[in-house]
Amino acid sequence: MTELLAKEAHDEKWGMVIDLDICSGCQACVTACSMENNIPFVGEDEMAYGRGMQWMRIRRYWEGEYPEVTPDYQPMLCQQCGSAPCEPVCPVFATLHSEVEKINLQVYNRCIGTRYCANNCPYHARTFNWFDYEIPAPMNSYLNPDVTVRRRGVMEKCTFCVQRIVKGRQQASAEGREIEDGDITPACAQACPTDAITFGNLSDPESRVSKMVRSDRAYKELENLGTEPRVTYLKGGKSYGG
Amino acid sequence: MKSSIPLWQRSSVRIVGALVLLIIMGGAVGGIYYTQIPPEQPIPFPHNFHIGVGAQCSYCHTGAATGPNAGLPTTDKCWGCHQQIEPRNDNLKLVASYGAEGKQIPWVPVAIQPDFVVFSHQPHINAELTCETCHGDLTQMTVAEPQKGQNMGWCLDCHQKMSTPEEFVLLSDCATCHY
Amino acid sequence: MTEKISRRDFLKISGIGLTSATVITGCGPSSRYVTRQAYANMPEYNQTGVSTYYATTCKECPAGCGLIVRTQEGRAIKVEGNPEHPVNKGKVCSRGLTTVQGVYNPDRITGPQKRTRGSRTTTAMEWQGAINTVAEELKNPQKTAFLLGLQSDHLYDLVREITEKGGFGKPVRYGTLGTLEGRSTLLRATQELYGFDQIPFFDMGNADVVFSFGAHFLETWLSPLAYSRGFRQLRKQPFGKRGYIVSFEARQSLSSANADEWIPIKPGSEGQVALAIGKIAATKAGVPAPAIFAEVNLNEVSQISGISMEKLLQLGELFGSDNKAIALPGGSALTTRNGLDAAKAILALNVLVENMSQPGGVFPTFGENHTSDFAAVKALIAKMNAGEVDTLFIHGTNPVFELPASAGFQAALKKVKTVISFSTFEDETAIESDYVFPDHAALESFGYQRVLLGSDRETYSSIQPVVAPIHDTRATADVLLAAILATGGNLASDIQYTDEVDYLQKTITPLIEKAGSYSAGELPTFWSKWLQFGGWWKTTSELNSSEIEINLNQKLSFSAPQSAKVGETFHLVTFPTQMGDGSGANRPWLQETPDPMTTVTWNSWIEIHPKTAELLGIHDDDIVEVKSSTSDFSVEAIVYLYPAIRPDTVAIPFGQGHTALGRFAEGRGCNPAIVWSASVNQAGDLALSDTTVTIKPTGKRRPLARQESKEGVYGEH
Amino acid sequence: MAADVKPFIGSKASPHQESEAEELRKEHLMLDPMPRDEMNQMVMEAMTTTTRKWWAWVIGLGLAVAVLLFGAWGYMIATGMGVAGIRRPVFWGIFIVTFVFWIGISHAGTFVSAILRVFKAEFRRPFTRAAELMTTFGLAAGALYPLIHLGRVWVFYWMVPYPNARWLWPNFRSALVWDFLAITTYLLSSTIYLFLPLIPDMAMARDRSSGWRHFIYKLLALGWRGTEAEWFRLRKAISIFAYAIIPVMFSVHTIVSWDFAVSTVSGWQSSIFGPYFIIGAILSGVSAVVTILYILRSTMKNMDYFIRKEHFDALGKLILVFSMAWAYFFFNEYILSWYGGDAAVKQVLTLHATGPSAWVWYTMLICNVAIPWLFLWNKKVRRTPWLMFIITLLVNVGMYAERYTIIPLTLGHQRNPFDWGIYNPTIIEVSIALGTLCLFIFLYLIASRFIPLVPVWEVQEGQMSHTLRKVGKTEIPSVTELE
Repeated sequence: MTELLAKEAHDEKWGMVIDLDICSGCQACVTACSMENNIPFVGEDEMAYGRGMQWMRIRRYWEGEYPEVTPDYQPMLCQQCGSAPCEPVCPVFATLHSEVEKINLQVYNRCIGTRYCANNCPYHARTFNWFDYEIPAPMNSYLNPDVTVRRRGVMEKCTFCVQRIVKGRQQASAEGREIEDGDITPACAQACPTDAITFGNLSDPESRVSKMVRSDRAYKELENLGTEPRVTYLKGGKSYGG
Repeated sequence: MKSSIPLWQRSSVRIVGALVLLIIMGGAVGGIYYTQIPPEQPIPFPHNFHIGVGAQCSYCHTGAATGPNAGLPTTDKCWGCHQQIEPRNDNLKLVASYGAEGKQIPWVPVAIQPDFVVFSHQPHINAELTCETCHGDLTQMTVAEPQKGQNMGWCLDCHQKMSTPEEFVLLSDCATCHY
Repeated sequence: MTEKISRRDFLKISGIGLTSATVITGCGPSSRYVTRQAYANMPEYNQTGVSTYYATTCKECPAGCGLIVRTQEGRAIKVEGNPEHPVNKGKVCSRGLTTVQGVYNPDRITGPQKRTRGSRTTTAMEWQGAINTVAEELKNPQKTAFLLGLQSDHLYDLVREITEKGGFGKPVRYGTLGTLEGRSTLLRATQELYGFDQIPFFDMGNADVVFSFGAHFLETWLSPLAYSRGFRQLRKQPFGKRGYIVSFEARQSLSSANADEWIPIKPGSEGQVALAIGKIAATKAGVPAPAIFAEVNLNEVSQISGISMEKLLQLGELFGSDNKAIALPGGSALTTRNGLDAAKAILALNVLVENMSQPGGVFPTFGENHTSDFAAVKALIAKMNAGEVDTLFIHGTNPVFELPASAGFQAALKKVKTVISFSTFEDETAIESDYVFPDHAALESFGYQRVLLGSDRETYSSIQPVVAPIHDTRATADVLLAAILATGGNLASDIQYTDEVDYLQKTITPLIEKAGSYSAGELPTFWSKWLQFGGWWKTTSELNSSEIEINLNQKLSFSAPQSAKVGETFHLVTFPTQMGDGSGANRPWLQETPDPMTTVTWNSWIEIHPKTAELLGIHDDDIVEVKSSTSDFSVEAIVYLYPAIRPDTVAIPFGQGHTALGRFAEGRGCNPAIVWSASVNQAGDLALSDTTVTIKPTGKRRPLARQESKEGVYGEH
Repeated sequence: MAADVKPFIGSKASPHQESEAEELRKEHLMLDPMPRDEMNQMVMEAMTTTTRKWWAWVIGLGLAVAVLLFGAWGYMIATGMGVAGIRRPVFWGIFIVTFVFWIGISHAGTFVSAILRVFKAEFRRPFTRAAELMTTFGLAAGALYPLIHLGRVWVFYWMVPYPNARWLWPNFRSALVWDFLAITTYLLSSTIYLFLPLIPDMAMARDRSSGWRHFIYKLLALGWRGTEAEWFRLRKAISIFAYAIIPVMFSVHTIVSWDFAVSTVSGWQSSIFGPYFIIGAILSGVSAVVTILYILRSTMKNMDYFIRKEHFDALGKLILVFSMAWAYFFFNEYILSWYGGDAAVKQVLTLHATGPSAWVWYTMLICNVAIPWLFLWNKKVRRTPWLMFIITLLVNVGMYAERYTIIPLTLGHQRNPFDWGIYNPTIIEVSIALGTLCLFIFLYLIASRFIPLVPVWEVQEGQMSHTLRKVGKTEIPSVTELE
């Protein structure tokens, strides 16, 4: 048991690849993430003031001029940086790197709400609970019991659906096997209608993500900052292949 | 200023101060006490007796080995045996009435974690921990009593004792319990 | 039957609500102990803290995607796609994901009620009374009408059986999604040109070149998840091949945004463009152009559509080259006065490149299609006005909201003696009803859905309750069956089903004999597998390459497309969003999920080209009055300066502008249906793309709740 | 005392020299000695006079603090940080701006007092106390902000290293923990530094008061009797503290600047921020000293004797110098980021000057550079207290604008334009910021009636040392030069 645990932990390094060539920008991942992770909705006024709580946002820029104009989509979520700018600035270790999953954790019950991490995140991937957001009963019935419901004053962000990772690992360990590629899927990848999001273990060179990361279309967002993101984008756009 | 007695030497001030202190301390003690007493159960279930007659914990708390929650028994489970037992006293009559009507017994769970702690029994059972490690010696209890000092340090303490330093790095990871 | 299913009891979930209180210390006395109710009869597989997954079918739109719903302690937690399901293969869209917000919506109708029309005062009823009411109304078949939604589900089949056997009029069906994509026009064109009675399956995934004439295949068109998968397949073909998409439409939709080329053509000219492309493609392929294409004047088409001759030739040659090409007839082409002929022209393109029943081509599908068109609704309205309808049953559609104001449905409704709605929400139609007998919400009910679109094989998708109903609601099928029983007489002896589940089981019994993905000896086993797998379907794809004879030697005639006066009137494009037919507007997370193109949330907007706005002196976030040029109806909408729309066109999304439907939907945005022209095309579909509007600033302003930074993206301050 | 002390210039005086001496006496406090007892009485009088107006101010400000600061803060705690105007991506707003502002203000107290003391600048003597008080109260106001801006202020103590059952410690890599420690250290040391020179004055006040005042002064005087040994130790302690507090002061504002400089935010990440912030802090602090001196002079009794035009003149020169130094750093920041060519930084800096909130940036430059440079070279301006009052107020407005530019405006325009955001402060935030200003004034008002705002013994010491002394048969001045 413990042997298995140690081995797995050394073997885990979760990563994501988003293929922008087939990402249609449809926002299903955004909704899926919100429904899985108990993300509260904030209403029109708060959304208008940039206080939406979406952990995943699809950035849309316009390229070109009419009539050759076309939107350029890029789903933006916590990049789970290997060298994360958010981590060293937290005064209480509420955001830190996990030893097992090798992702950035946000420990809600430790967070004191300095919001320093959010300022320091070059991806603006973090959202803050400005208020206690009410989900009127009985709508709170659908809240996921595996994910803490955050109260006001704490920071939150994409967790790579760590609850699913933990569950998957426990399941594999109960069945006495190792986690296989594709066992664990975060909500966004699971929903994505075009399967543009792939999730897997980067430390396994044979996993799908590892193969895709080696693609010549692969790039990482703001790589020059040295953040070592775990999310890789595959370049898309109309210039490719057509 | 006529009086030469300094403020803090006046008896009235001292009495008021002592009272305030007493109320604050008393409130704190009362609050702590309140969280530590076992809650009132619909039936004061005698754990000691049932263990005495040879019932295994997992007979009623079936989920421990297979899932996060150990679970509380249904009325059916109680009724399965108690159907054959004469309701000698009030408590047994209560069981009988719940059983006969097929109503659920609204047990109050005692060993619960706050919502920001994710706890699963399964890995702990797999690591061959016994129930009394965390739940106390139930042969000495009637209703289940909350155990004292079960804070985060207590969890970590045990994780450290049960593992090698390399494993402890993993077992002390925040995502082990918080997400 | 529901008793059998209500085996899960509810955990007291107050703990969830109290989470916030316990986050500080976790030992506040008030939240220290939670009273949990043990399961009365807990099945062995259902354990506290462990999730149970149930397969069911999404009822949010007519596509019929398979779902797996995660439940825990008797609550529906999360909707996921059914990986085995032939329509969506484990994928799910925003609408489906928010199903649980419909089930647990605080604004649901909690029990049968008698209403005062036009007001919100209600009187609670007992179900027995409700059944008696329905039974009373059913006694007069000639003067009773059914108005249903687009779903080809068990309820429609049951109602059809009832109406046929009881001598009622045919049930009328209406849904905005069908209207926006011109579904009955497409069906008519298929019947007339291809000769089969179904909306075809377009095998986009195996094609090389896709010409989409306004088909919103990534949003709502026919079966969006199936076509999204097709889109992926098209882009990710073996050996790194990547399909090419050309999209023709006046306003760039999400699908056009993902196309390789977007051709902003004049609304209404799609049919002629298709003909021109056919003519050029035939020349390129070196075959004589069939009569249907032969007579088109390329110069004229170029002029009407606004596509340069050069581009037209280039596109035509692309379509006619050796690639496997396919043409998709989408809504904006079909919902014009020339819609039927446009549909035929586009469908003829597929015949031209010989892709009928070929991989990457067009296939006939399975089962009969019972779509109904706007003409049928118009006929119903006429009957209502004539006083020929005493009782109207409405289920699964919201006509007061969805129909154009000029159709006069609301006025006609006043002439109906008894209006009975089965809506789960107090929507615009429920408010105008005498009774509401609420149906179960999507995840609480039984049923099935015949998948007619988007599946490559014959598919029945099963619907089962994944949670016990949380309110005093009852399945409409049960209500109807009980009422029929109460009515007695011939109808009761003809319709011999004890309840909804009995009807379902009897209906699916023939499937046992058919070879499907699983087999069962008898009904109970079949039934449990039916529920377990989320339906029944064939193991392999059934798209066969049978020969279909199609005659292209017919002539199409096109009248000139509706024209807009430069700078005065504008073509109005209505496009669907994640709100679908508008019933999604009460799901807070659908409201908060940004629109893919504009990133606007919680509101609707009018898209205007920046240059047009400059000419009109309109700025971003201004409120303008959008007035129909043919009627007196107008709406107010907030301006979004949208760079990807023709300057002579404006566009409004459909789905907002509710005056009812609960706290999340009411009072947001505008409903473009109000300004739609009520004229119809040759197939009887609403020619809503012919609508032209005038735009007038009101002087008011209201910032849209957008996710993008206006300053950052558009450089505005 | 006055009898045996003669101003040295006036010793062998011609009539012409007489009038010149009179001029000098008017000009320089140090040359205008007054009998010790009289001076003590003057200070005591200033301290004990409480007019109705003063009471009105105290009550008004007390109420303002209660409502504006604590009321608004309480409301924010109960409701959530959302009542402030901060949003994604501007997660820090007025709270941090005001925090940096107060910490900056608090700098000058130490600067004026400790540095001028170390360099033996004689003009410092009458206003060291006023400046030191400003430090302490500025810090008190500023130190509230790290608490105010917390999302969950009720667990603020998690930032303090203490052994606990969770086995958890603060993250010593975080600039906020350094901040927390630096500010606590500075508050502690500046309070001690305020208190040390206060002891002889407390003893003086103790001997001249009765009742509750006597009681308090007795406590604070720590039994001071004025023996040689006591004076020796006190001087030693003050001198040690004066030297020791200077590096603390430099470090504190450097660390405050590191809150920004160690981040990845383009426009913050800059090696120049340490000195830039210190210069800015001193500029705003010295200006605030002038503002306060003007107010003290015009509202308190007998203060025009202690605070003279020469002081405004001297501080005015300092402000001019620091304004130039600040401009140098400002220029540096721009030229180097332009030279460095980081597109993101360039964009941020360009947007400061051209973006929707460019007026803030221009306010900063006008108030911090244009106004001091245009006016402060002029001796007449420097010697006109009310003009100095206005100019120094404007400098502080400029410095506030500088912090506003650096914090919310920089945060709002980071690398991805899609995520840009404009920050609109809300009434709650402004109210809290005003509340701390009220708190500062309130504390100052209270203190002005509790402790001598002029360090009497230091002034007397100075006046003493500017007299002639007999060395053998010749008389030589104790201090050879007056500045």
